Amino acid sequence: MDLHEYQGKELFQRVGLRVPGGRIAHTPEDAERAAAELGGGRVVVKAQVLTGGRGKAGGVKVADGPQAARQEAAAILGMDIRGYMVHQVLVEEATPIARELYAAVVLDRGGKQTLAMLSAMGGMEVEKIALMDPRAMACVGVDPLFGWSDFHARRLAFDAGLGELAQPLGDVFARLYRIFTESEATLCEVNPLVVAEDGGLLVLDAKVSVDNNSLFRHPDIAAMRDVHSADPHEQMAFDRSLTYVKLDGEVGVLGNGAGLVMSTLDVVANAGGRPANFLDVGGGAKAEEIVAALEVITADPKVRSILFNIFGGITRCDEVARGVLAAVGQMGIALPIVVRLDGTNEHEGRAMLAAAGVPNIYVATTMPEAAHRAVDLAAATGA
Amino acid sequence: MDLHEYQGKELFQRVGLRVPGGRIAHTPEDAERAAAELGGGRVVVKAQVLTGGRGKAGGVKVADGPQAARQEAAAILGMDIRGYMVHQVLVEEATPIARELYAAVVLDRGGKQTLAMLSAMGGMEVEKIALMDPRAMACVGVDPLFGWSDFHARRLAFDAGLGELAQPLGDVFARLYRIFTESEATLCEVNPLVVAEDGGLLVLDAKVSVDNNSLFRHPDIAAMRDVHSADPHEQMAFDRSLTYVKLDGEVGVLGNGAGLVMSTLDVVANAGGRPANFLDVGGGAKAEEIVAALEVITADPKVRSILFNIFGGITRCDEVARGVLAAVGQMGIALPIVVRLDGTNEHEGRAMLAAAGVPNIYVATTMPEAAHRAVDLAAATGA
Amino acid sequence: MVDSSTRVLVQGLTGREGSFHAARNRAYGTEVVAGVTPGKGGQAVDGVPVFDSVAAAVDATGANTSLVFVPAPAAADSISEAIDAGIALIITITEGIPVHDMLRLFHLLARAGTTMIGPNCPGVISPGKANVGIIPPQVFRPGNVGLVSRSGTLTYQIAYELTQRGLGQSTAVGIGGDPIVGLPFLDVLARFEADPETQAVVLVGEIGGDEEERAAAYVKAQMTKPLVAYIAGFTAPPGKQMGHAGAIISGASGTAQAKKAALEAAGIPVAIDPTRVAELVAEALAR
Amino acid sequence: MVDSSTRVLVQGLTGREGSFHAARNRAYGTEVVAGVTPGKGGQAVDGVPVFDSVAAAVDATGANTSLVFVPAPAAADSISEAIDAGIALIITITEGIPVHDMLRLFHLLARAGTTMIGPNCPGVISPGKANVGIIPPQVFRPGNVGLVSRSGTLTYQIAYELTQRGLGQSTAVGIGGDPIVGLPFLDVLARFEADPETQAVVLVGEIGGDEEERAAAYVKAQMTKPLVAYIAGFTAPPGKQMGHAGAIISGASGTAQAKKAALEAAGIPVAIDPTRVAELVAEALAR
Repeated sequence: MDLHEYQGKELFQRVGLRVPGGRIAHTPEDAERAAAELGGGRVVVKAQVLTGGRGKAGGVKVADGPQAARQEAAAILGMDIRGYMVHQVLVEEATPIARELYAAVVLDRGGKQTLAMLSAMGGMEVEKIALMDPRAMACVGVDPLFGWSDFHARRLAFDAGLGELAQPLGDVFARLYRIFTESEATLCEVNPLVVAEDGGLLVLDAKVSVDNNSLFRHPDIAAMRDVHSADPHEQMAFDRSLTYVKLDGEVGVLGNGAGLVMSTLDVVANAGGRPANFLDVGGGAKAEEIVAALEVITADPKVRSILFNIFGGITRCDEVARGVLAAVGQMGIALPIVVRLDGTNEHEGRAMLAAAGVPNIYVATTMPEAAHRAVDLAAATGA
Repeated sequence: MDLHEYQGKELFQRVGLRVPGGRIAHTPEDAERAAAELGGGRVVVKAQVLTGGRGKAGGVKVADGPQAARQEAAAILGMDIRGYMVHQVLVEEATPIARELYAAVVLDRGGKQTLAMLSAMGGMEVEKIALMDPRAMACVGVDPLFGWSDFHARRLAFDAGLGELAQPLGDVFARLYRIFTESEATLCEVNPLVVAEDGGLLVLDAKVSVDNNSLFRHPDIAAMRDVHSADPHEQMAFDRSLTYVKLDGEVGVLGNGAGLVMSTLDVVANAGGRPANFLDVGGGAKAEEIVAALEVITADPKVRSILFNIFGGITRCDEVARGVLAAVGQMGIALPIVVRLDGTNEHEGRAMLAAAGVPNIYVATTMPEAAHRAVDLAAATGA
Repeated sequence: MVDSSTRVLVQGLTGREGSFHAARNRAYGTEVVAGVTPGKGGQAVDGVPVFDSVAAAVDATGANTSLVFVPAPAAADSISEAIDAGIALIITITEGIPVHDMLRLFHLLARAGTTMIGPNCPGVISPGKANVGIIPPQVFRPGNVGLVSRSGTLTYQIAYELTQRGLGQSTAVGIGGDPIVGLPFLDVLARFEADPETQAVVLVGEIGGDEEERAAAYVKAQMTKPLVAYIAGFTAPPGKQMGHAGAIISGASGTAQAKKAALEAAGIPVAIDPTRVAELVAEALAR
Repeated sequence: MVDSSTRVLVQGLTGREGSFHAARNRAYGTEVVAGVTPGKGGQAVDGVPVFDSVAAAVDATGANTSLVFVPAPAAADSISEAIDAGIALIITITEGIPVHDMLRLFHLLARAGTTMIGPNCPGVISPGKANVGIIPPQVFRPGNVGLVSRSGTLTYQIAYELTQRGLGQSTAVGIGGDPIVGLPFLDVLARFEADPETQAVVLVGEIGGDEEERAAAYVKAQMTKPLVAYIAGFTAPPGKQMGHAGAIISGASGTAQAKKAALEAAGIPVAIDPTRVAELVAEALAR
């Protein structure tokens, strides 16, 4: 789960990292009040969206005082940044900056360790730093069992050419590593980490991703989930406990098992179509589970046909066929539905679907055949 | 460093372990007031001394109310228990006990791990439990890098035949392990851990030893050092930053290096004498260090002769000889002092001592020779 | 990896999933010798004795393999208990284990020399010998193709395609769909390379991480047996988790395109769909 | 263990102890190639270059052995830095390292396959070859007796007694006086057993722990070379720490009597005093 900048800064503050004074605002009036509360001086108004590039999109503005903050907030709130609507802005004291650095602690899944990173080229995206000069990014791996030790930060500081800041960087990284492990994050990025005019280190932007699987242990972080900025279809699926990802094609896809569904999307693309979504119904063969899934898929107006791809393992194909017929009967869907069944009791399942004689249910045997059928039907429906 | 019962309980309370309500008292009046503050009901008055066996020595008494508490405290305060004077008592609410268990977390230096232990035979000394039935003590090793996991407590509970208490014991052990690591203890023993009448688990006695080398990180625990109950000679040595252990013989021993001094004690014993102390002056050859060491040794009235055993390594024997002569000259000690010098510049050192002609300084070459001389001189002086 | 010497202990046997799949595994001929559920020691499930701790179960039954169905919040504890009790092979079906738990367990496993398959995996089957986990055995047949995959149903689909073509399987291993798993691809490939019953290998990968790339490097350097690969997720957008916790493209890394390129650079054919996998295996074995 | 291929890096070279002993080690012919003191990179001490990190020092100088003088509060950090940088042998002189730090470091060392001697030890000398640590080399002579000890001055005393009798030493290792040390007795004994230059071994133990008992078991089972032991602390009372953090009798365990009994049961003669050690070695070598 990705956190907003202000939420990440909240976590960082808990472990004593220094962040500029700030307030969250949902309306221009809020923003004006926030700027006044912050002393009435110069502030920065920052769009809170779960995507990058907000600066280029005009989502970050400096404002000289409450009045100006109100105007900037009015311009930013409601903005669409890379498909994300801005619902809230962070109003923050403007900070005189002597120097910008990059600091991060990330999960290194390949190395089975935690990676701490530091660069003197702060403010730039990490990919750009890597492209410009890979040596500009100092990295050090941390053994997950032994944990953080002061030398990690010293190595980063000296390798990044920031030896004179070894002491304060050591302090920042120890805290960053602590919040990374305590909140079970997969990413804690501070970009830029600024050297303030008083020589102190200050978190100017925060990017935190937390492991979804750990949220049961962190109700405070789980509560940070922003339901407003989620895609409405994804939110609908989330409410039904379905594993769903919105794409932008016309063939709705559902199936059992994440790998099989991903493969189905690819087969649809191979057949010349574009999948509308990823949806894993799991082992579910019961009518109500299929109804819930079809409700989410059909809520997307772009969907023109549906491909239901099932491999019968422990769940038998005839049980699945029964569930599909019940669900479709119950919902009265008019869109064409291609059902591909393979595996245990496949013949019985296909026979049941054929015998039911539902006009918009098409039965297929192989995945490529099913995909072609669904793509053709989508084209026909869309016409 | 060993902690008093009440100090150990203080640590345990910090991590949420349940202990009976209690107050520390230094006078019978204190004890009466404490008992009143605890509700005026039945209390237990317990001598706080850094040794075992206080119960048999009469240092633990039940008192029915403040008046009785005052009387019991009057009897216990000032008591000598195994050589330790009682300066303070713990006045504690009496607890109705359903069952007594033994629980401990200890450093297992041989196994390079932490050992958690549990027995249903609480209240008895751990050595006695082991003698009666080694299987009565359930043990589980904990990997210091991975740390505590719930299964450790489950194994202890089921192995000790206390499966029905697996849940509350799991809670107690997780906290006990936490305070063990957080306070860098070498021993956290709860004996007895009692099952109270309400089914809860309660720490009735606490024995905690903390690693001396870690005290720089734990000023709160370092402050728990009880200067009153230390041996006065050991306290004197502690104040002078000397490594000193009081024994009860008549030959004062000092030397450079812990191993060499321990060996010197044995050689004195082999020669038929009894060492009065262990004292390591380290690499020190300077007169003021030797003066400080001799002050501590001569403060013990039992000492009849002194054996100064030096191996000249990086410190040369002639430097040491110079230091000894200066110190003895400065202090004007009348006791016979046998100086054994070996190693670098030994001949020069011995020659210097001989040339100085101090009547009570005797020079020896080998350790056995020196020990016999010191033992003979002690016998002659004592006569 | 699993055969007649495998003596399975089920952690979480008394749960719905545990008892259901343990019964299926037994029906396939797998030796399921014990269950562990704290507090239920002394009970039995379908005649399989239940113990309070893994250590007690190992002592009493000589179990050497643990099958873990314990729910995610308690799974790391159960796995560390199995490691501590000296279990040689742990197969963890549980989905949703926090990645920081797995990060620490990975190193605990390495220290103890314990092999773990999973988590979030379907298990291991050696058709005709033993089945440990939730794999539906009816679509598998004994044979000489080794199968290793990050996905469950996709594995079954591919096994089914192989079986339909008359290509049986020596062993199929689901390594699990999480970002960090106990036994990555390349360790399984090394076991297939050493296994005399395996003549060809199918690797089924998906987006996320770099285990496929590591496997490609291993194959190029050390593997002599023919390998066919399949990668799922060419149409997956960056930054979205596609069902499996591990199936996510981070920045420019972990894409299906990059994995395909790495595999092909190592001389490994990459099939365009599951059906094509079976065809390529047949071609490889015919050579 | 140390010889002409040993390239020493000194952690804490710029301190008083570090610079003093590094100079002595160099005077003995030991290759001291680098020092590490964070923030002092680029400086030099008696011509030895100083680096900001162990990794940088290793890169620049090929150092393979680290000699640690860093004060106790920062020592664990320095040792873990040396392990991380791939140093093969760490010799830690520092006294007073918290035992919980060492408990964790012991396992970190094992995982990395790094050997550490100490802490709270005088170091290692191979007379005539190299001296790494604070051992006064003038009382040692090249020869064929291996010496391993938990104590510093007692080691020198015994080496001196050996030298006086014309018995030179192959290598002397001070393993350190702390409760947990990196390399226990039995590992050093195994190295002496394998070392062609060692014909007899002296083991110098003291009260506390059970490393002498473990060594006795190893000697009985696997050692062919003659061994002579000495144990200090027969007159030490229980519960009192005799100088070394590790020299303490806990309850009934760790007594000199128990150690003597275990060694004698393994057929190892235990000398009554340091002088007698040399006599017993002479007798053993004469056989």
